[in-house]
Amino acid sequence: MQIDSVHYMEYIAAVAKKIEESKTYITELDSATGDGDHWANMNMGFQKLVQSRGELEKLSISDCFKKIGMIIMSTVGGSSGVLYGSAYLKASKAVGSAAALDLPLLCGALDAELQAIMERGNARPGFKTMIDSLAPAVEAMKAALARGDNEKEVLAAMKRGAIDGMNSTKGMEAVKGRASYQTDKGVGYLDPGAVTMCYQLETLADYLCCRS
Amino acid sequence: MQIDSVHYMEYIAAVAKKIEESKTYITELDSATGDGDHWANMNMGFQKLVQSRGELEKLSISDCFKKIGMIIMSTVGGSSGVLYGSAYLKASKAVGSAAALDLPLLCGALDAELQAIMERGNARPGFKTMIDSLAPAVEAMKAALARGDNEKEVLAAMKRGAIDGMNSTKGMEAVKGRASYQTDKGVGYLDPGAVTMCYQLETLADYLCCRS
Amino acid sequence: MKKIINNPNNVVSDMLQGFAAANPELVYFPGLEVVARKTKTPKVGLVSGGGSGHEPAHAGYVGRGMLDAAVAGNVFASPSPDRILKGIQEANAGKGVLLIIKNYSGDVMNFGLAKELAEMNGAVVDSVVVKDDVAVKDSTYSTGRRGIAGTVFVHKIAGAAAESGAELSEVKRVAEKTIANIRSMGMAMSPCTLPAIGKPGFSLADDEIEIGMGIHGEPGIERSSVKTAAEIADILCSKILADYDYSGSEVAVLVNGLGATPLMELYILYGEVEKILAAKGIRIHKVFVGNYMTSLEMAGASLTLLKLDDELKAFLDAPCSTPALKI
Amino acid sequence: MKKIINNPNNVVSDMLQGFAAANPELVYFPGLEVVARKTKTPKVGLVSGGGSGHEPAHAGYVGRGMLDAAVAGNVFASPSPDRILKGIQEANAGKGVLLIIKNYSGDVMNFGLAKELAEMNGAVVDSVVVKDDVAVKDSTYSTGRRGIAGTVFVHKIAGAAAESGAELSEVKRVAEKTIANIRSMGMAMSPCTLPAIGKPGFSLADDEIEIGMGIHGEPGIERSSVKTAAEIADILCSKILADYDYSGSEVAVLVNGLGATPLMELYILYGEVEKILAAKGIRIHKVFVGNYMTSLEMAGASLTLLKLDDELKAFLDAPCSTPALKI
Ligand SMILES: Nc1ncnc2c1ncn2[C@@H]1O[C@H](COP(=O)(O)OP(=O)(O)O)[C@@H](O)[C@H]1O
Ligand SMILES: Nc1ncnc2c1ncn2[C@@H]1O[C@H](COP(=O)(O)OP(=O)(O)O)[C@@H](O)[C@H]1O
Ligand SMILES: [Mg+2]
Ligand SMILES: [Mg+2]
Ligand SMILES: [Mg+2]
Ligand SMILES: [Mg+2]
Repeated sequence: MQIDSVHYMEYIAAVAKKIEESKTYITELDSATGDGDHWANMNMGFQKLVQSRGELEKLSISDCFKKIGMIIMSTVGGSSGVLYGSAYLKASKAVGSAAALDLPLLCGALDAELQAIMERGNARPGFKTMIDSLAPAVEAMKAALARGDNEKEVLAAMKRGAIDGMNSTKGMEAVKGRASYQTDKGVGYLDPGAVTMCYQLETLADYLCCRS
Repeated sequence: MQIDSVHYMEYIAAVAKKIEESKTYITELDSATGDGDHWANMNMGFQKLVQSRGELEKLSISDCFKKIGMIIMSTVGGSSGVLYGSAYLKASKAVGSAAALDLPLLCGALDAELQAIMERGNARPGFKTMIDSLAPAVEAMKAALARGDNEKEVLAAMKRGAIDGMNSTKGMEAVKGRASYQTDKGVGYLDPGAVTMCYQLETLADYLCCRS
Repeated sequence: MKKIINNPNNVVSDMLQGFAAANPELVYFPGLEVVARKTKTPKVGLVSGGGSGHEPAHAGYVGRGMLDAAVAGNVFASPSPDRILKGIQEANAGKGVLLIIKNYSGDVMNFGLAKELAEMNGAVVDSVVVKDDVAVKDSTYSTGRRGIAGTVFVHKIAGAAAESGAELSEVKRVAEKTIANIRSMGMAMSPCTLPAIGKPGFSLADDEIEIGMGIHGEPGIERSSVKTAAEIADILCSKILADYDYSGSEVAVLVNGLGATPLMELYILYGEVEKILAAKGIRIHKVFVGNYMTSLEMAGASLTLLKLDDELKAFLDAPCSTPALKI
Repeated sequence: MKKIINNPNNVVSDMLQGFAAANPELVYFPGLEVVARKTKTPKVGLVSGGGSGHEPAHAGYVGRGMLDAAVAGNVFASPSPDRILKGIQEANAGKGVLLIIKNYSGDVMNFGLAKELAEMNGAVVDSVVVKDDVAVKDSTYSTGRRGIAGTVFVHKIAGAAAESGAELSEVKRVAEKTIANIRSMGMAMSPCTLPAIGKPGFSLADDEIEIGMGIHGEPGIERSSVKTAAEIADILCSKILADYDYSGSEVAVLVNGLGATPLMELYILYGEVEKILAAKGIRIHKVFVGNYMTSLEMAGASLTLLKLDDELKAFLDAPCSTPALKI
């Protein structure tokens, strides 16, 4: 399959809708283990992306990612803003001059995002962050591609990895981020950033499945 | 009957108890039409009088009134403190060198209190204040004495006047004091100062009745 | 009741003892609850005070360029004459003393009696009464308008006049001119709790605010549903501008917090007030935004306008150094 | 939610627009939410900032003797790198810029990226990270201690150092010495509500307080029943004194209100703190009592101790003139 900026922004619009609807749940998670603003931050950013859709659709996929990164960085703020911003800027480099993405290229973009987030956050899998949903998703996708699975299987594997990874944060002790201030390090709660990361990966997989 | 400082302080102790028990009611009245501190002010003052009882009992009735006035003035504060303070200072002058009070002298003392409060507060009967309980009580007592009623009747008349006067404040519009800030001038509520004034006059009448 | 206090009946002395410890340049007289400057200068003395619960008023305004002594009563209760007398004595440097009184019958009566007592002792004492709250009808017959946040402007300007060496009659004239040029009005969003009582004196529904409420929780003009900052600014400005003609003049503005309202909201409110005044061609010379005259932990704010002329402007801008205000 | 605001999503820009109108000596850049001094002087530039909701921090500390620029994020959310970059540009007078960062991963990451971007543009930028909250265990592996009210001392002292003409490395050394000598701890009695959310982030029972809570409502050390001012002072002092040895030294003390706690309570709390420190032979050089680093309308307070030496004392006492602090 071929994913260009028009397709990508269609997916972004779907994520924005999903995030907008999850206000109470995400806010409760960040209130329980952080400062309660994660939903407000993310929602502001994705609403802004939707408003800029017309303009973003016209760009090359690389420039589209770059612009997404800059918009998220400046409108989301907080930890997630700079992390997603850095992620998309690195993804923009990773996809280079490709006119559109096939799954291997998409996997490379997601991997670039993962590396960027780990560097910027100076964090690793297991720290109870968004990384714990993204990392296993990328791993699973790589493995599926290596196995030569078909597109639906690759996307399903990626989605599974994201969901399992998100759920795994429930038992984790936070090392970075506000949850690390909790006496119990937030054990027993999902990490809000991992949940919103999972929403994005899930939505991406579903969106692409329907198209292929 | 003869009322000396020992008797008077016994009466003060009875009032202090009655005021202490009326916290909720008096506070609600002053909250509804004023700033809610009338009970706190009065209670602090009367508790202080009770603590000074031993010392006050030893004084002549005139000095006893003077000291009561000074204690109330400095511990009660607010409007009622300076009003009762002025009242007792004038009463102290009124009773002069008398060793003890009979009812005519007591009536003169109460009348002196009334004049002092009206001067200091630059207020008259009908302004929805403590005056509206004291003034009719003094009037009724004067009339009863003039009629030559017996002691019980004189005290009963004084008490009636105080109670009727207190109740009359419910329908009045406040002219002075915080209740005057109300759009409806506090109509429909008893004036807290009139209520605590009535408590004192009532208690005085009852106390003296039992003794005569 | 959740308050950072010890014994609810000792909040005033506990507070002033901490205040004195934090402000060694001032002297505190326990029991009389008077705060005064440590060193007297040969000038007209300024004394203010009133019930406690309005912090930083009034002790916070004692210092060079403002008050010489502040007298504290119990929470929301006027201080007694003996306390005020002590304040007058501390402020008296032989040039006479001016009392700045907020218009509440308790304050008027207690300061009035203290003035008489001081005069018996040979002191020269005069007084002015601040009545700036347009939420209450003005009147000579009844108690009339309450004195609220505008009082801080009187402290500042009379203080500068006294510091400049002006005589008592001069300082009084300037203070009265200031009072005549001040109008204020407030609004509240939550009640406050007297420590000695332990329960709020009134209640407001979750979606309810009260326009025109006094700084002791005295009733205002009307209760209404929650409003935007723009609507609140419009209501307060309209009421004030309808009561006094500020058009074309230069003003000082005070957006005062009642205690529990964060600075963020006060600045948002000022932003709206500024737009309204600008549209009316009223020039803003100086702005004060913060908690200057509070009502314990009440949420809400008040707006004060002061019309300036060259004399008042000079005194308002003159330097002052007090715990609560430095210029 | 009862707040004096207009659109809950515009509180930061609405606030700063009002702030700028009230403080004409400062310049405000809408959209980037940066507040800076109008006139640059040839000195090291100081930039701080962070999420909004901590007013007067940080814009209130911009001015002579303190910051050159403050960068505001959304409520409780770190500002983005592009905003911080603008702050750096405004503060840069060619002598280098020091960033004063509170230790939250969001702030550290955003200021870190902004620093890189500024350096790409050829600016000389260095940074210090404030981590004074002893309620959190110190750590290099995890995010570690939060930066809270003690940050104001860093603004003041680094600001005075910069104003004195010291070079970037010098200003950084002084700032880091200050940070090393600061410990803070807070307690909260009521939650706060993010305007964009409309409901409190947590709840406390009527008789419950939380010891060690952070300025964004992050969890503290323990919840307990309501305590007296003396007990609270004892808990905060013990925690701080156990973490750093102030015995025999001279200190500056900050009793900071979180937003909804009246000055009366803060002074009562300071009174108790003063007794404890005096008993321990700790000499108090300077005291600050008020709302310096708030958490929207949270009720509660924090205590900060700063150990002074002659150098820090001189910089702390040096004059400064900002909307929120004048010395
Ligand atoms: N150092 C870090 N590395 C990776 N992810 C992080 C880091 N710090 C925080 N996060 C992620 O960011 C989320 C919180 O984002 P958000 O609430 O928007 O910012 P903030 O924590 O500054 O309020 C956390 O749930 C976590 O997933
Ligand atoms: N000018 C006045 N003349 C007579 N009585 C007054 C006057 N002003 C107030 N009072 C009385 O004082 C009472 C209120 O006393 P208190 O609450 O202790 O003082 P404050 O009104 O200053 O809070 C009122 O209920 C009224 O009876
Ligand atoms: Mg958060
Ligand atoms: Mg009262
Ligand atoms: Mg009162
Ligand atoms: Mg945040």
